[in-house]
Amino acid sequence: MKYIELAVGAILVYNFVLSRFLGICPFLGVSKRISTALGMSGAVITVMTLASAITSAISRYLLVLKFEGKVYDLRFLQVLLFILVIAALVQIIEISLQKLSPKLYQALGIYLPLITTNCAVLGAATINANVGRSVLDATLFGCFSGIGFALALVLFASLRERLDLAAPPRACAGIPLALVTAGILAMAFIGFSGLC
Amino acid sequence: MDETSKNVPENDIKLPTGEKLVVSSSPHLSSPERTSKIMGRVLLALAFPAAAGIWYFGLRAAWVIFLTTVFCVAAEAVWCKLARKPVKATILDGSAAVTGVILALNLPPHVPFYVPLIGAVLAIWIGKQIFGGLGYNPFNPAVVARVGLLIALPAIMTTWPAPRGMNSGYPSFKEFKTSVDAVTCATPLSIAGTMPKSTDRYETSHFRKIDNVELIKKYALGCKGGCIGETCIPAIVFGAILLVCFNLINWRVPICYVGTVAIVTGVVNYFYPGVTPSPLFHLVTGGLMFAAVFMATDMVTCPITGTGCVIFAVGCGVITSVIRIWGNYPEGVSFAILFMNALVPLIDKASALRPFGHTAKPKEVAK
Amino acid sequence: MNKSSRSVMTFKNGIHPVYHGKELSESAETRVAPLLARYTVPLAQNAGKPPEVVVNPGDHVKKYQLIAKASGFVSANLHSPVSGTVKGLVDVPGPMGVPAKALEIVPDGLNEEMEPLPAIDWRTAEPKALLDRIAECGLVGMGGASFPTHVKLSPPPEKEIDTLILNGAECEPYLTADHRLMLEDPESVLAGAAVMGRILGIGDRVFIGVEMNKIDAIHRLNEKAEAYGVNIIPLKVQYPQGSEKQLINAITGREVPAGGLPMDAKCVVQNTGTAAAVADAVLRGRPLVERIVTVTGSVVKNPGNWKLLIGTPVIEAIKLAGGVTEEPGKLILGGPMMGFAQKSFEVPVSKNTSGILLLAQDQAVNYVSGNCIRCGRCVQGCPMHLMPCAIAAAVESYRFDLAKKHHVMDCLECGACAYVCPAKRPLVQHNRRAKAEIRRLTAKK
Amino acid sequence: MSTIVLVSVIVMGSLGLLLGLVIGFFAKIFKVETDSRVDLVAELLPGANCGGCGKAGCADFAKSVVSGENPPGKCPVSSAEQINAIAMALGIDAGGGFKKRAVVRCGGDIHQVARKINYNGVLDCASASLIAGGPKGCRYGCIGMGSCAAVCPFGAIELVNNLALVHPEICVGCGKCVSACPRGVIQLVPIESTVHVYCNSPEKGPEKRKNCKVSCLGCRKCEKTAPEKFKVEGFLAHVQYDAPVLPTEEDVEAVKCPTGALLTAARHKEIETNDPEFSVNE
Repeated sequence: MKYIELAVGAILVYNFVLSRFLGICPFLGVSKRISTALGMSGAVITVMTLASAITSAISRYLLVLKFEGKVYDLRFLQVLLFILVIAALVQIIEISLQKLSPKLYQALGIYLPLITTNCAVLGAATINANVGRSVLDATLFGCFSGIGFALALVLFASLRERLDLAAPPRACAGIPLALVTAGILAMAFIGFSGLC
Repeated sequence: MDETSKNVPENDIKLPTGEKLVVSSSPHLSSPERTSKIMGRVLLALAFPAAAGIWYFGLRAAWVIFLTTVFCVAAEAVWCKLARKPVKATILDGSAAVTGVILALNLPPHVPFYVPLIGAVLAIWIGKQIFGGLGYNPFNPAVVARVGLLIALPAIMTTWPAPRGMNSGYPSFKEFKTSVDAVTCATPLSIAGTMPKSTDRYETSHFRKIDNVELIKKYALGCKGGCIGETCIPAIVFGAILLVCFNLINWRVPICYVGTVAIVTGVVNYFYPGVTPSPLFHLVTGGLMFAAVFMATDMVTCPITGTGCVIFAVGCGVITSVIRIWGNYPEGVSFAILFMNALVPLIDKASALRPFGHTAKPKEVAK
Repeated sequence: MNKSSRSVMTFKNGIHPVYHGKELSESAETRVAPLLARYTVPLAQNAGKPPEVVVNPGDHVKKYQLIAKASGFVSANLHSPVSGTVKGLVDVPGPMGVPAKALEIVPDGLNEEMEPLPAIDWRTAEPKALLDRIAECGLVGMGGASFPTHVKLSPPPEKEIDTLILNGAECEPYLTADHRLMLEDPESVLAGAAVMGRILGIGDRVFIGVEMNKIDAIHRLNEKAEAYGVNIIPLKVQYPQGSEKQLINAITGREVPAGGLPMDAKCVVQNTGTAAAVADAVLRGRPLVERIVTVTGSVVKNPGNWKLLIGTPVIEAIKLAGGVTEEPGKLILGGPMMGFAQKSFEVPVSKNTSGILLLAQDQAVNYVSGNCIRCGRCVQGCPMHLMPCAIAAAVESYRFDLAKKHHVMDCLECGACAYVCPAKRPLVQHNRRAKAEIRRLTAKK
Repeated sequence: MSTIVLVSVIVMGSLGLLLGLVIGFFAKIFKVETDSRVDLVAELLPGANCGGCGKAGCADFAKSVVSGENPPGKCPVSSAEQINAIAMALGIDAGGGFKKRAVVRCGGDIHQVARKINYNGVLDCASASLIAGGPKGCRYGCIGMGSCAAVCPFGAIELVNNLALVHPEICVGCGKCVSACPRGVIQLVPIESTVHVYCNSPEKGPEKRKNCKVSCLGCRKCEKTAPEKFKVEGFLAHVQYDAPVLPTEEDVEAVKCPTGALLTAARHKEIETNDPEFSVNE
């Protein structure tokens, strides 16, 4: 039951993109095609899960060190360390993707290295640290958050593919229309408030 | 010989000159169906719940319906003027009026004039025209406006005046003019929402107060707090029959939507009677019936294929039930429809038809 | 088994036009047209290569004399419809709007005829001999596509054919030419069917599909069908019942695979008019020089059916029908659903002209390209189970890749979608555009 | 105090080292050979992805430039400086003479077309040309529904009086309009050329005249005046764009084209934009 709540909370109620408004940059950047959105979703889910696991381990076991009876509180390093881990993970993903799927690598372009600065990933890590989740919970939360991000991204990409065929006034075409759509999508997600 | 036979009738035969000939692609005939006719018939179907709403909530409700419709049409005209689109043709297709009436029937009966105004702008501009106008909007404009208003003006949007005859049972003609009172009441759903939930398997439901045969009869006929159009179930069902007969809505949507809500709430109610009232209660209260018939079925924002419609409606039903049972909002139809609207492109993809002749091997069916 | 008691067969989807317009001409007996002052016989009357002219300007030709010879296997002979003098090659407006070459022949009124070819006893003759006769007589599909008949009747040896279907559905509104033919000359139709069945080596699976609105024709055919071993299949009145693929589906339940031909479903489909022409060629030794044409429409004074010689200008046919009552808004060769709008009355009648239709100015559809409201009527109506609305949206945004994904290449251009569209969107034109574009792109590659 | 600094440094340092090693390991197993010059060229290219060079897009073109398949000058969009920059970066020859621009070889606007056909349907050239030969009497001229304008990535084509008009100062000669035009009216011509024959119909003179007032009659007046600059094939005059000397305004004046099909680009534009009722014969 606890994990269902965790999942519903991370995917729907507190959706990273549409409720917490984190990770907007790739949300707008790689949502033109469903195929690239799926690729990005995969990358983000991987990074978020791994990053949540490693950072929660770091924050539990490394940030408050007890050494020879003394307590070293390193929590001021939290953001720095998290970014370090995330950056390294993204680098690994990028290297592997370039080899494994050059097409997807091309399609994602600049947005792939930018996962480093995707506030959703750092946000997941920070929320885990602040709530003090166990490594397992944190990993699951990271994974669910990633799925929530993926859901929002794929939904949005499918809508944008349909909007591609629409005939909006010139002033509204492109990003303005995408932002309006994202806003309406966010309104729909408000309905889930209170589920957990 | 043929000279003479040709010359005789030549004088009184009128031959075409070809001046008026038009070339166009085949087919050269078309059905008498028109977009404006479709919208007109939808308006006709909407007249039933509208009339019921006016009957229960007095002339003030008529004023709200009138105002919202006028504002919607005006908003459409203004946008078309600014975007240099044909104003008259766009207005005459009737879609703005339909959106206006649906939105009005989704408003509480006594809203101040600016609520229809904001709603109209939200519906027509943000919900429809910004995407390019009728047909291009991925979300139902009326639902966009309703959700927007619900989020922005929660106090106004959840203040429900009591219908006439709330206490006596049925409104009478005598009361018709005197009904502009400020007595408010809660909707059955919002009462249910504020009641404590208990997951005790064997508790006899405390929902009994609001969920009993007598009350459900009253609810169904429309004597309950709520939006203008959503209260009177018989009127809505009548409208639905009309729409299905005119082939304007896919019958799968309302049936599957309502059916899913009944099943989900029924299952939950069966196992945990302290969590939610009976399915019958869910069917006759709130905007479920109205939304299932008039809002979820909007052609533009619903999947095209039959299978798609079933998926869409079941999704709407599940989300509505989940929000009603566990969510913060007492009513979830608008959110559910909005969310499922966002899924429509994906549903369309998933439920694409198998074109004729696209099988691995031709099948022998007859002979 | 009593064939007429069989339940009425049909296919899935399709539309039911509200107005059929058949009552204008269905009871009008076929009349023979008087001789005209000149005929322009178009050269390219068959799918494939146009035939080569074998006469010179100034030559005197007899009726039924060969004037152009097939220039390959997928080509058809052309014969003179009258006896007279060949004036030479002239430009005439083609049915597709592009000028076409035609032989102008001025009749001499002597009505000299060629000796008819010897009649063949089809029950005993070799299929090859029958096939050669059909090729010699210049037969093409008279339903619309005008594919040379002998080519259609000689499928590649690896294709097994077990069914021959004659298309007597005549699902197009207004047209009654096939109806009259089946009513007035059922024996020719049946004989033609039997001959083609013999060529294909099919014993008992020869069918004639007729829509239920021609119940009198069904009865007439049934009277003689037994003698020729032909089955008459009543079909539901539904458009496009007469489309090859739908007809095969309705009668046999088979689906022609996408991009395939009827022979991929072991079927050959021929028009009833073609069958009658086959009978003419084999039993009477006469080449194809005339056909029944329905001249009709709300503005035509006396709508009816005429036996017109190939090369008759349309304006002359209208004259036969008593002219018009008001200025027409549209001239259509063929039926109103799939026929081609013409801009000139000088178009000559060719072997595949089944109808000449004049519509009043306010009767013809006015495409306004309104916004698609996704009502799905086109999807419900499409006999190929496509999504015309989605294709049109893709084409309007020049997304031909998307249109291809929506299987636009399977479109029949039957017009069911555009007929039912409440926004009056020119869906068929969009589909044609997409098909042309996709063909161009694949050809480029 | 100093210990906490020390501890932080140790923690950060060791973590950094560890992650560095892991990345190094991954970089080793997923090694991809890339030519950095391709990225460099791609960066220097305009990124319009117009396809005017004949490649699928700028990235594809960059690859072909590095491999030596195409000279940088083949890019129609880049300015001379940009092309030189690419050539310098790669140390190769820039290659030139590819600069072209589009011209619509038709002067048959709504006022010049004599025979009009009532057309009803999609307002798009390619779609219209599928229906009974199109809405104008002439089957070879500009249909005037703007398929070319719709595909132009630079907005260089304008519709004036139902006739497409290329704005030469915006056009880069990518050729998208050429393939979009169902009639093949649009031609890519050398950027220096200023005189064009505004007619595309190979029909016989009188036939053309029936349809359009400003068609080329094939009278050979231009060919007689300047045979090295103009050539009449069949019934249609062509400007010899590959001739050593291109025709100029003086040539146009010398020829005195009887229908006004032979014009300078500037004059053509003036006629179409300023004076819709203009006709040379008056």
